[in-house]
Amino acid sequence: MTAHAAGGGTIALTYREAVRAALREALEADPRVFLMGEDVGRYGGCYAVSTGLLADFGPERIRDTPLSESVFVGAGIGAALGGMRPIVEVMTVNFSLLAIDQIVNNAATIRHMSGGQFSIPLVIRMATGGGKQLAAQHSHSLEGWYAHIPGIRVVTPATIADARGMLASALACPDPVLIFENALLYNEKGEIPADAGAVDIDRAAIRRPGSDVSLITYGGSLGKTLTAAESLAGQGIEAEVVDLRTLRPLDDATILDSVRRTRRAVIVDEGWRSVGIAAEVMARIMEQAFYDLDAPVARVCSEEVPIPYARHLEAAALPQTDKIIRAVEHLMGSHD
Amino acid sequence: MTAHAAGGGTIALTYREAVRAALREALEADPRVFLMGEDVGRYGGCYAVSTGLLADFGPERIRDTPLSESVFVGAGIGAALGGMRPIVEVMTVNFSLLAIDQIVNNAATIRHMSGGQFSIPLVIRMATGGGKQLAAQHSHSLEGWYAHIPGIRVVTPATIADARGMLASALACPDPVLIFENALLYNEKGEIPADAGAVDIDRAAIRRPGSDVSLITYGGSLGKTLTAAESLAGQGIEAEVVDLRTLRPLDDATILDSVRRTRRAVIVDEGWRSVGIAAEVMARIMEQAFYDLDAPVARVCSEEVPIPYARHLEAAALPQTDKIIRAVEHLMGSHD
Amino acid sequence: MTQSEKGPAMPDRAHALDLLRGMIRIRRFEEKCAELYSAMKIRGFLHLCIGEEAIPVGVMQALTPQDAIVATYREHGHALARGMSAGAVMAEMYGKVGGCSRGRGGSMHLFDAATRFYGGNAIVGGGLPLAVGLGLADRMQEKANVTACFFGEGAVAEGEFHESMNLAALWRLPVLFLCENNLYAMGTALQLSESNTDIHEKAAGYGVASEAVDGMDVLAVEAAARRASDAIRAGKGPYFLELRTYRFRPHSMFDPELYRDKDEIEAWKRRGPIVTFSGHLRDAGLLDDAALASIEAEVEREVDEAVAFAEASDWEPVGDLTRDVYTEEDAA
Amino acid sequence: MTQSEKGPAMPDRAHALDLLRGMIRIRRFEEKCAELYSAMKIRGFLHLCIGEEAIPVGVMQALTPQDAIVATYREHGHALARGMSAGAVMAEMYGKVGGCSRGRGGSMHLFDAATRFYGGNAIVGGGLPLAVGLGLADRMQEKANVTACFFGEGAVAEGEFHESMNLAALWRLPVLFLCENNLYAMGTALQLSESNTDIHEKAAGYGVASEAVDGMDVLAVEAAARRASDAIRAGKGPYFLELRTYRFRPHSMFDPELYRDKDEIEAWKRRGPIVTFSGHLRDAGLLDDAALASIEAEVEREVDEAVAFAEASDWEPVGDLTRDVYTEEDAA
Ligand SMILES: Cc1ncc(C[n+]2csc(CCOP(=O)(O)OP(=O)(O)O)c2C)c(N)n1
Ligand SMILES: Cc1ncc(C[n+]2csc(CCOP(=O)(O)OP(=O)(O)O)c2C)c(N)n1
Ligand SMILES: [Mg+2]
Ligand SMILES: [Mg+2]
Repeated sequence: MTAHAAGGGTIALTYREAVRAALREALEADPRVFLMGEDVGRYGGCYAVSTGLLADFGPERIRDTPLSESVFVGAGIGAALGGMRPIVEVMTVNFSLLAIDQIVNNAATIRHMSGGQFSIPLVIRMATGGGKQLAAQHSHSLEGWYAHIPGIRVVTPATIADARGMLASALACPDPVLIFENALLYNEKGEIPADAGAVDIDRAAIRRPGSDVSLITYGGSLGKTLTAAESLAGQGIEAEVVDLRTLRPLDDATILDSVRRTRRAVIVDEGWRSVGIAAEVMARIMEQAFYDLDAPVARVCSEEVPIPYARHLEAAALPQTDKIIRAVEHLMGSHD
Repeated sequence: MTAHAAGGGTIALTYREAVRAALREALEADPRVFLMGEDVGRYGGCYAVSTGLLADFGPERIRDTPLSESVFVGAGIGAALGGMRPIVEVMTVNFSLLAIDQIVNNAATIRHMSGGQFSIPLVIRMATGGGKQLAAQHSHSLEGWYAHIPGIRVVTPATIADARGMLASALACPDPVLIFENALLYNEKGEIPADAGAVDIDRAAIRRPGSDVSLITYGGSLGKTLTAAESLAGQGIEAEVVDLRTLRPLDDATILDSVRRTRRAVIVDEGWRSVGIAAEVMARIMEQAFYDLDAPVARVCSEEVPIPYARHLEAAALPQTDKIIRAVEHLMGSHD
Repeated sequence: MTQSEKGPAMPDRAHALDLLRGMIRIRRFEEKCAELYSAMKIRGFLHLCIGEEAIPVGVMQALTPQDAIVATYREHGHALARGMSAGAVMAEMYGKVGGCSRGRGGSMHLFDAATRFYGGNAIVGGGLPLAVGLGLADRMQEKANVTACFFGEGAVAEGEFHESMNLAALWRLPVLFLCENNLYAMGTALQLSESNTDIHEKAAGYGVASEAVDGMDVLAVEAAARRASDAIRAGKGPYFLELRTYRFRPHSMFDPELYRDKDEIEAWKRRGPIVTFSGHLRDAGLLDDAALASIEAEVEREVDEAVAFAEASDWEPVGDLTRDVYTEEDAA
Repeated sequence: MTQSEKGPAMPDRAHALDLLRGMIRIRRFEEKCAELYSAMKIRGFLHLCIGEEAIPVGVMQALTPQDAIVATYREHGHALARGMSAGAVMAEMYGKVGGCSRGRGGSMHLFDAATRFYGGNAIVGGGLPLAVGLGLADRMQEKANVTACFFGEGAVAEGEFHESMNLAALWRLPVLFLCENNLYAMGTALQLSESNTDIHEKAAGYGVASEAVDGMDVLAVEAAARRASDAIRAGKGPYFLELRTYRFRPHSMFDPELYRDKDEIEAWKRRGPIVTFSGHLRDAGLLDDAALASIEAEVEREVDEAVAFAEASDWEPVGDLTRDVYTEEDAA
C-alpha cells in the first residue's frame, strides 16, 4: 500500500472521524464499495461512525439492514463473490455470533475449498470490547478468538492513523478482513498527517522502544499499556510496547525480535485469559525464543467471568494499568 | 461421582454403544432427562448413537427437532431453567456455529449475570473432528475454541470408559457442559467393567506413564498419541501420555506434575494451531513450570487450512502419529 | 385468527385504578432513571419504555405467580409490573449488591427467581428460544403455566424469531409471544426492516393464533392477554399478540433521533396510555384530581424509597467477582 | 400468488430429447457414483439426487450463462445440468487435482467459476445468504442476471431461510429460490419439521411471488422456472418455487432408512421423472427404443469418459495443501 509521504501538515481528529474519513474515501474511490449494516444510515451508526454518509452516498450504497446478522453478513460474502467490495458493519462483536457460521463456514473456506477459483474481498467492521458498563452480553472481546480461523484476516486498529489507514488496505485485500474497533477508542483524539492514507496490515509496530521488557498488546489495551510503560520508566524499567495491529496472521518477526532483545515479555489482552491471543503469543515465543528468555512470559488478560455491569467489578475484570505494572514488577523480580 | 467398584466382570462395547448406554441409563434414572436434536429419534441419530431410544422412551423424551439449531439449543437452556435436565444433541460441532449465540450469550452468562439466582443444568453433546473426508465445513475441531468461554464446561471423552461415564457426571453438574465426541471414535471397541458408571469430569488422566517427555492430548488424538508413544519406546524414549479429558476448566495440577517430572512436553491437538487449546497448555506450562523445562514445549496441531476432502491432503492436514514422533525426536535432540 | 377488539368494558374502580397506578409507577420510575442517568448514578445503556406502559401492565393481569417471563433490554416496565421490588430494580441500575442481579446485570439484565422473571436479554431475539424451552419444561412437567415472552418488532427479522415460532407451534408449547411493535428498531423503521409489515399476519403464517392489539389501551391489552393465556392454558398451543405502541423517548440515552420527526412523536403522545386511560376514567367518573394526586404521591414515595434503597445498598466485594461463573457446590 | 400449472404443452422433439438426455445423464452418473462409493473410489458423504432429476434439468433451461447458481450438498444434478464437465465433477469426487475444486471439496463442494456455480454448501441453509448477496451484486451492477438458489425443504426451518427471504423481498433482489421439497430432511418428515407444511404459502408470506410445482414433471419445472426468471429479469424481485419431489435413495450412503417404508418409495418411483417423461414422449411419438438406446449409449460413453478422466487425474501435491487459504498476490 502507499506509504505516507512526508509534508502537507497534520490534522487533529477522533478515531471515529478517522474511520468515517476512511469510509468516505473508500466510497469515493471505488463504485464497487458500499456499506451495509444495522442503523448505518438513518440512525447514523450506533457509534455515530457513519453519520452523514447516507446523505452523501444515498441508500443504495449506505444500506440499513433489518436485524438479520446472518443474512447480511452472508450477503456481504455473496456480494463480494459477485464483484462488489462490501463493507459490512456488524454493530458489535457481540452480535457477530449470530453470523459466525457465515464467517467460519463460508467466508473462511470458499477460496481454499473451491481450489482457488473464488476470492472473497469482504471487509467486516465491528466494535469490540468492554469498559462501558454494558454487561455480559455487550462487552465481549472476541477478536483474538476469531484469530483461530484460517482463511480470514483479523486487524485491530489501536491508533488514529490505523483507524484512518487500515480500511483501505483491508479493501485492497482479496480475502475477508475483520476489522475490530474498540468502542472506547472512538472518542480518542490525535494528530495524523493531513494526507494520511492506507497503512500496511501485515506488521506489528513498536509504539515505544525499550530494552528491559516487551509489553505486547493491541486494540483497546494499547493506551493502558503505554501508560503502564511510562509509569515503569519512573521506576527505571524501560518497557518496549509492541502493538500487534494484526492478530491473524501474527507478525512473528517483530514480536520475536523485540523479545530477543528484552528477554522478557508480558502480553496484555482484553480477551479472556484461557485460549486467547495472549496464549498464542506466548506459545510462539516458547517455540521460537525459549532460550532467549530470562523469565517466563506473563499475561494480563480479562478475568474469566462474564463481564459485569457494576463499574468497580467491570474495572476489576478488565486489564488495567496497575495490573500491567504489577505483572512487570513481578516479572523483573522473578529471574533467577 | 460414584467411583467404579471392583468385581462384576467386564463387557466389550463400542464407544457408540457406551454413549448409548449412558443415555439409556440417564433416561431411566431421572424423569427430568430428555434428549432433543436433529434426527435423534426416527433416524436413530446421524452417527447411530441414539438408535432404539425412541422406541423405548417415546417421542416426548426423544425429540426430533426441525433444522433449527439456535432455537433447540436455546430451548435446552430454557428447559434447564424450567427444571428439566435436557441433553441436546447438535449433530456435529460444525452446526453448533448456528447456535453459538445461545451458548455464549445465554448459557454461559445467565448464572453469573443473574447474581447466582439461576443455574443451567444443560448438557450439549456434539460430534467433532475430521478424518472422514467430509471437507471444510464438516471437519471442524472446535472444542478447544469453546474452552475460551467462561461459564461453560468442555469435556472430551477419548475412551470407552469416559464415553460411558462422562454423561452422568455432566448431567449431575448444575452448569452447562459441552461433550465433544470425536466421530472417529464411535466404532472403537474396548472393555470396561460391566458395572462401569459415572467418572469424574475434573481431572486429566495419565494414559501411559513415562519419564522422558509428556505428550499432552485429548479426544480423537489420544489413540495416535499412544501409538506414537509405543513407537518412541522402541527408540528408548519413554513418553508419558496425558489425556486432558476436560478442556475447561483445565486440570493444571496433572499437567504440571507430569511436565515437572519429564521436563519436556509436546501438545497434540486436532484443532488449528493458532489460538487453540495447545497454545493454552503451553502458556500454562510457561507460567507455572518454565524453570522446570529442559526444552521449549512443542505442539502438533492441524495445519491452518480449511480441511480438504482429498484423503492424502486431509491426512496431511491433521495430526498424525509420524508427526508426533518427529516432534518428540526433534525435542529430545534440542536441549542444549 | 384476528379477533382484535376495541373498547373492552370498563372494569370496576379498584381494578381500573390499579391499572392506572401500575402505569404511572413505571412512568415515574423511568423518569427518575433518566434523571439519575444524567447524574451518572446509572450507567451503561438505559432503554426507557415510556409510552409503552400499557403493555406490561395489561399483560401481567393475565399471569399467575407460577407463570414465567422472558423480557428484553427495555424491561423495567415488565419487571415492575411483574411485582419486582422497585428498590431491587433501582439498586440493580446503580450496580449495587442489593440489586435484583447483585448489580452485575444493570438495566438490561433484571432477573428475579421469586417471580420467575428470566431476565432482560440484550441480544435482540435472544430470549425467544429461552421462552420456548421454559414452555417445553412446563409442558413436560404438566404444569399449566404460561411463559410470556416480550420482544420488539425489530426482532421479527431475526432467524431466532422464525425458529422459535415454528418450534413453539409445532410442539404446541404454552408460550405467549408478545411483540411490542413500536415501529422502530433503533433508527430503522418497520418498513425498512420487513418485506411484510403486518407482523401479526406473519405470526399467523406459522399456524399460531394471532391478534393485533392497540398497545396504547391498557384494557385492550389486558383483554387480549386474558384471551391468549386462557387459550394457552386450555392446551391450544402458543399465542401471538402484536401490541401496537410507540416509544416516546429516544432508543437509549445515546440516540440523536435523526430518523423520526417531532410531529410524529407528538401525535403519539396525545394517544399516550396514561393520558388516554385517565381521561376514560374521568369520563366514567372513576377518577378525580384527589385520587390521581394520591396515586402520584404513593408512587413518588415508592420511587423515592427505591432510590434511597439503591443509595444505601453496598457494592459487591471485588473478591466476589468470580463467584457464580459456575454454581458453587461439589459438582463432581 | 399460486399459479401452478399442470401439463404444459410438449415442446419440439429436439428440446424434449435434450431434457430426457439431461435427466438420464444425471441418473447414470449418480448410479456410477454409488458404485464407485462401494469401490471406495469416492469417499466422505455422498448424497444422490436420483428421483429429483427433473428439477435441475428443468430449472437450468431458464438460465443464461451469466446467471449464478448456489446449491447444496446434493448438487451433482445441478452441476451437470448447468453444463459442468462430468469429468471434472467425477475427478472432484475422487479427490483428484483435475476435479472442479482441485479435489478439495468433494461431492458436497462442487465449484465452477466458468459457469458461475458458487458451490455446493454443506451447511443446511448456508447458501441462501450467499445467493442474496450475489443477487445484490448483480442488482447494484445493473446486470439482468438471476441467482438460482437451491435448498431442501429442511432448510425452511433454519433462521437463515427467514432472514434471506425477508431481505431478498425487502430489497427486491433478483433471486430465484428453489425449494426441493422431497418430504424428508434426513429422517425427519416435513410434518415433524414445520408447523405449517405448506412451504410455498410460507414463502408468499414474505411478499414473494410463489408457486408450488410438480417437481417430478420436467416440463412443469421448466415452465415455472421460465415464468419465475422472466419475472425476476423484469425487475419484479425474488421468486419462490416449491418443487415437490422425492429422493429414491437413502439420504446418504450411511442411512439405514428407518423412517419411511418401501411402499411409499415404490409409489413415488412409479411417478419418477424419467419414466414418466419417457412415457409421455413415447405417447407423443417423440421417442422410440432406438432413440432411447442412443441416448443411453451417449450417456454411458460420457460417464465412462468421466471415470477415465478421474482415474487418470493426479493427486494434488501435498506441498500445495496451504495454497489458497489466502489469495496469492501481494495483498499489502
Ligand atoms: C442481535 C442484536 N443485534 C443488534 C443489537 C443492537 N440493538 C439493540 S436494541 C436494537 C433495536 C431493537 O428494536 P426492537 O426489537 O424493535 O425493540 P425496541 O428497542 O424498539 O423496543 C438494536 C438494533 C442487539 N442488541 N442485538
Ligand atoms: C445446519 C446443518 N444442520 C444439520 C446438518 C446435517 N444434515 C445434512 S443434510 C440434512 C437434511 C437436510 O434436508 P433437506 O434440507 O430437506 O435437504 P435434502 O437432503 O432432503 O435434499 C441434515 C440434517 C447440516 N448439514 N447442516
Ligand atoms: Mg421496536
Ligand atoms: Mg428434503
